[in-house]
Amino acid sequence: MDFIYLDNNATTPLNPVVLESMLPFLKEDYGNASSVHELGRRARTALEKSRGQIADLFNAKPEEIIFTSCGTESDNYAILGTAYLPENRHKQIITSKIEHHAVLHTVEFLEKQGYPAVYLDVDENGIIKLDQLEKALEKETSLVSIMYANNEVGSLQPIEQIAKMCNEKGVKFHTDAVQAFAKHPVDMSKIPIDMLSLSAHKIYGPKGVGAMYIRKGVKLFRLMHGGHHEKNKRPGTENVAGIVGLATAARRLQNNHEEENKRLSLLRDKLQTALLNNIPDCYVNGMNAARLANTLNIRFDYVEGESILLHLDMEGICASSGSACTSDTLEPSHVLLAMCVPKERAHGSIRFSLGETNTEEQIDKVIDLMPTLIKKLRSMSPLGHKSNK
Amino acid sequence: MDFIYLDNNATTPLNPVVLESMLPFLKEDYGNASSVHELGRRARTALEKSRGQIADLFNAKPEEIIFTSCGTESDNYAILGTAYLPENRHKQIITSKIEHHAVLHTVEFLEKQGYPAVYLDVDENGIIKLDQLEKALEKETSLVSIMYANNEVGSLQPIEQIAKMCNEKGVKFHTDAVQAFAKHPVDMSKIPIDMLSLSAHKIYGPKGVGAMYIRKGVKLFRLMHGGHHEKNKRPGTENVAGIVGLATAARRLQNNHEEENKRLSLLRDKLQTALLNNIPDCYVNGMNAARLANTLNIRFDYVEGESILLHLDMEGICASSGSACTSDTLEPSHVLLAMCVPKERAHGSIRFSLGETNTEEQIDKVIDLMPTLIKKLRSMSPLGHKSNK
Amino acid sequence: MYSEKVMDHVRNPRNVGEIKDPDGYGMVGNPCCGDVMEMFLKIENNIIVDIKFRTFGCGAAIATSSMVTEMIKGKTLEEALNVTNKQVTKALDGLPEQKMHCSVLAEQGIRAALYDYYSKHNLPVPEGLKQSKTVKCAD
Amino acid sequence: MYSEKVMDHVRNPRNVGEIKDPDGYGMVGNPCCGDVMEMFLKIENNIIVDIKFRTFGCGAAIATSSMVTEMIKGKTLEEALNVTNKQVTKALDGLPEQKMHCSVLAEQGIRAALYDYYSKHNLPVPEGLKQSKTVKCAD
Ligand SMILES: Cc1ncc(COP(=O)(O)O)c(C=O)c1O
Ligand SMILES: Cc1ncc(COP(=O)(O)O)c(C=O)c1O
Repeated sequence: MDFIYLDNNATTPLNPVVLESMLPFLKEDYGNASSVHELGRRARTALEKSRGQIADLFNAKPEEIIFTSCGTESDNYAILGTAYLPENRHKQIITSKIEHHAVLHTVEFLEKQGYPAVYLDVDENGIIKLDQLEKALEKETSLVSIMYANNEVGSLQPIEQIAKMCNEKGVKFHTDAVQAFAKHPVDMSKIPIDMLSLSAHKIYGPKGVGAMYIRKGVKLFRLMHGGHHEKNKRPGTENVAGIVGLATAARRLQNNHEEENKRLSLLRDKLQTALLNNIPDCYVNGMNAARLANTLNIRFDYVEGESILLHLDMEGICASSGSACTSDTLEPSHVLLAMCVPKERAHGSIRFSLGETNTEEQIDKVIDLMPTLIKKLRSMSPLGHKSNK
Repeated sequence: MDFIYLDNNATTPLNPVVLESMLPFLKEDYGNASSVHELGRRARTALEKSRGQIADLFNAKPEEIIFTSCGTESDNYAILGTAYLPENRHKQIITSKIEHHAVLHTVEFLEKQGYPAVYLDVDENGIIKLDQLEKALEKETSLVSIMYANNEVGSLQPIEQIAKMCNEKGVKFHTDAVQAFAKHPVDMSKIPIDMLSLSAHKIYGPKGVGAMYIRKGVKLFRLMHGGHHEKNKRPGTENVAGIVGLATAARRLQNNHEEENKRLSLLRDKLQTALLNNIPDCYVNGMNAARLANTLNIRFDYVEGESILLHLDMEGICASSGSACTSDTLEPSHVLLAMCVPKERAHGSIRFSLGETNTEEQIDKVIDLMPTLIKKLRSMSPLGHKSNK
Repeated sequence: MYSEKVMDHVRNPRNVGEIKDPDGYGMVGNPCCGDVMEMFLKIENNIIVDIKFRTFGCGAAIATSSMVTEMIKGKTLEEALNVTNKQVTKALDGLPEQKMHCSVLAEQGIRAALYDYYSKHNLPVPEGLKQSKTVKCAD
Repeated sequence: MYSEKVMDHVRNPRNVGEIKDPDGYGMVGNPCCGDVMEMFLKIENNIIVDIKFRTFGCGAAIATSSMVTEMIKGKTLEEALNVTNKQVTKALDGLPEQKMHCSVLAEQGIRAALYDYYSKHNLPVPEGLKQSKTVKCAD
């Protein structure tokens, strides 16, 4: 079956050019980057070249980049690594209600350990409220962690303003840029971000590799202990092939981001308009936010998200539901709830996240299919129509 | 240049069959294992199949296996995860002087945090002393962490006895089996190991993926926070291709380990005998230990290890030095020092670690080359011969 | 995640819809939890001669509802009362752990509809049967 | 890890060996640290006419020793005294950070050999020049 893959915020296909760049390190150049011999030096060279390439994308120094195993690890390291510094023990940490669980659960964990935590509200478009941040910053704070772009609705946060507010107060600022990296370039010489997390598998790179930007001079308490890898900040034999793939993917995307963002937003807007026009009682979550070009989070009253997904799946269409459907709770998406979407409506939300493999024909097929599908599911639903018992 | 790769304890070439098994997940089956659609389900199926395969190798249950990003992470999680449990705060931890830095530095870190730590001595063959362990266990202890096989000299520890001693005392036992996994099978229904660390890139699998065996009922304090992946024990989007590669590599090797261990030890012994016979003032570190079949750690008086390595490298021979040559210290290998090798001799140690790609012709070439090389370096050395000033 | 059987029921849910003037009717679940189920029964001579359901819920909710209707159609009321969520789950070749709660809903739906039948027809309500209610969403 | 220049000197170290009856001789370093260097000087008319070294040490030790002998051969003693480990490192296109300490040894070796020359010939020892010693390994 040919899939129509509209779940690029969950993970992306590995781009063939990226895979190509990885293959030498999965084949003949298999050395350990710490080895002194030629095979080790080749690995080291590739590693440091990749580091330089990522640094360049941020207009940063190579030594400000370290490689990790994923976005989650980067987020954990930034937050735990800051909070655990002796001078930061039990100081306040500020984040938002719409962070990815990698940030949210880490801050909640610290809160249980006795760190005061503030979870900033968002408006109905999924954008944090700067005046709330301003106020929260009046209390002594060690770290502010606000995501660059939200993974569920795509809302872009006012990162530059946040960074400057934190910087003025001397508070460290971390941003989870897993969804924005290489799509929304950041110039670190202009924006005072202290730490930034990214992950390869969201930008057509491989799974299991991430990175962190850590501004020179920013100290972190170690998360893991071992060898002297990664400037003594992250032990473990480096995943050379993965890191090369990350760098290739990042350069590819960032070099082409304007064009690709334009193409994606045209497709996304076409899908959005068609669904809104052709299906009654349907609404876009975060409609008026500055959004990632590829993201459409849309809700259909009276039907449940997963059942939509499964029916789309039968047609080879891959999308995702707003609700944390694999978690153990019955709670709908914490992001949608923070945006004040009523619970039963949050359950009926679907995320279409487009990517570089999507074509207009694919979008047209989804546009064709959705009205019938929603109608079928609504006919099965006890909600939204009076049944004659 | 055709390399003679004798650095398999640092990292191994990725076996082509293993790469083949990974490729579908680097190409068409790119889904996120948490996604509900077909591509997600394929990833999930592959993931759980791999988990089951690894569990089978241990005669364990699939839910006792979690995947991590490397051996270092597994070691850290086992040790920090045990020590940080509220009931284990500031209880004694026992390890050995010859552990990999992933274990040693983690325990040293905990020691600085106020945890009493015991570092067991080893004899001149690199085997820990059980009576010392017995004695140390008299004090209340939360965890014993002893490696299965040492990476530098290959010495195999008496794991079964250690496990039983710990078990009798109700003390948790972790073993870093990064070097032994799939080469020395472990039946978890017979040996009471509580946790075991392993890494794919030491067994012809990919870099950047590891795993842990965690016996059912053994609790760990979380190292990272985020999504509900890996039975809620390790967050982050799973590296499906890497995990499939790990499982393929492990099965391949374990199924064939007897034959391959025999082949490697014949080659290793041939090399060992020839060097001992043809080069004066040269000694095998850990000569009389039960050792990994592939490992030969040998020292040459009056010459420094790295200079040997570089000269071997010029001939396309990849080996490694006993000393931690990429670290910032001038200290020679902590393992050799623990084995009471004098410092200046520790500096002259070389590790040849063989692997599945090595042939007898390659070993013969090394045997041919070494005597001349050592002679040349000794002629350059101020040590070991009286100079007529 | 889901078994082939589950996916088959999601694709082609059996007995979906409503019965006008049902002999027994039940509605259980909570829209806030993304899970509401309606069950319609037609009963003749103590036998369930027809059964229909509607659901607002996930794949597991659809499949368990659909499966339970298949399992009790044509059965006596007593037989129907003995159907458990475990049996339903088993008939579907299992459910993911985090979806097990959905299977409870199918059992509850049947029991609510049977309660409705017994009480509307002034029959003695078997022990343990209670009127089930859907909870309104109070955000 | 090492530059091409370093590797070239490791492959073909210049001026390796010893000089019988040297005019200046120095030995620095510590075998426990895996780093010992001997320097032999032949001096005529205040000029270093020949120089040889021996080393027990890593690639960086070999390369810096070799390079420093090339740099000062044919130079006056004053010129030789002015050669710093920084210049040696630069001439080798740099060294890995953790190997920088090795470059100090080359400078020290030269200075020890010059000290030896000045003092043996009853010449005034330039300021800052001290006799360097190798430390015995005391395990
Ligand atoms: C015994 C031992 N433990 C742990 C490790 C660390 O494994 P990794 O490089 O996968 O983090 C290694 C190898 O580097 C090892 O040899
Ligand atoms: C915003 C955001 N942060 C963090 C992560 C975690 O990244 P990873 O899966 O690489 O751990 C994700 C995706 O899963 C994400 O979308």
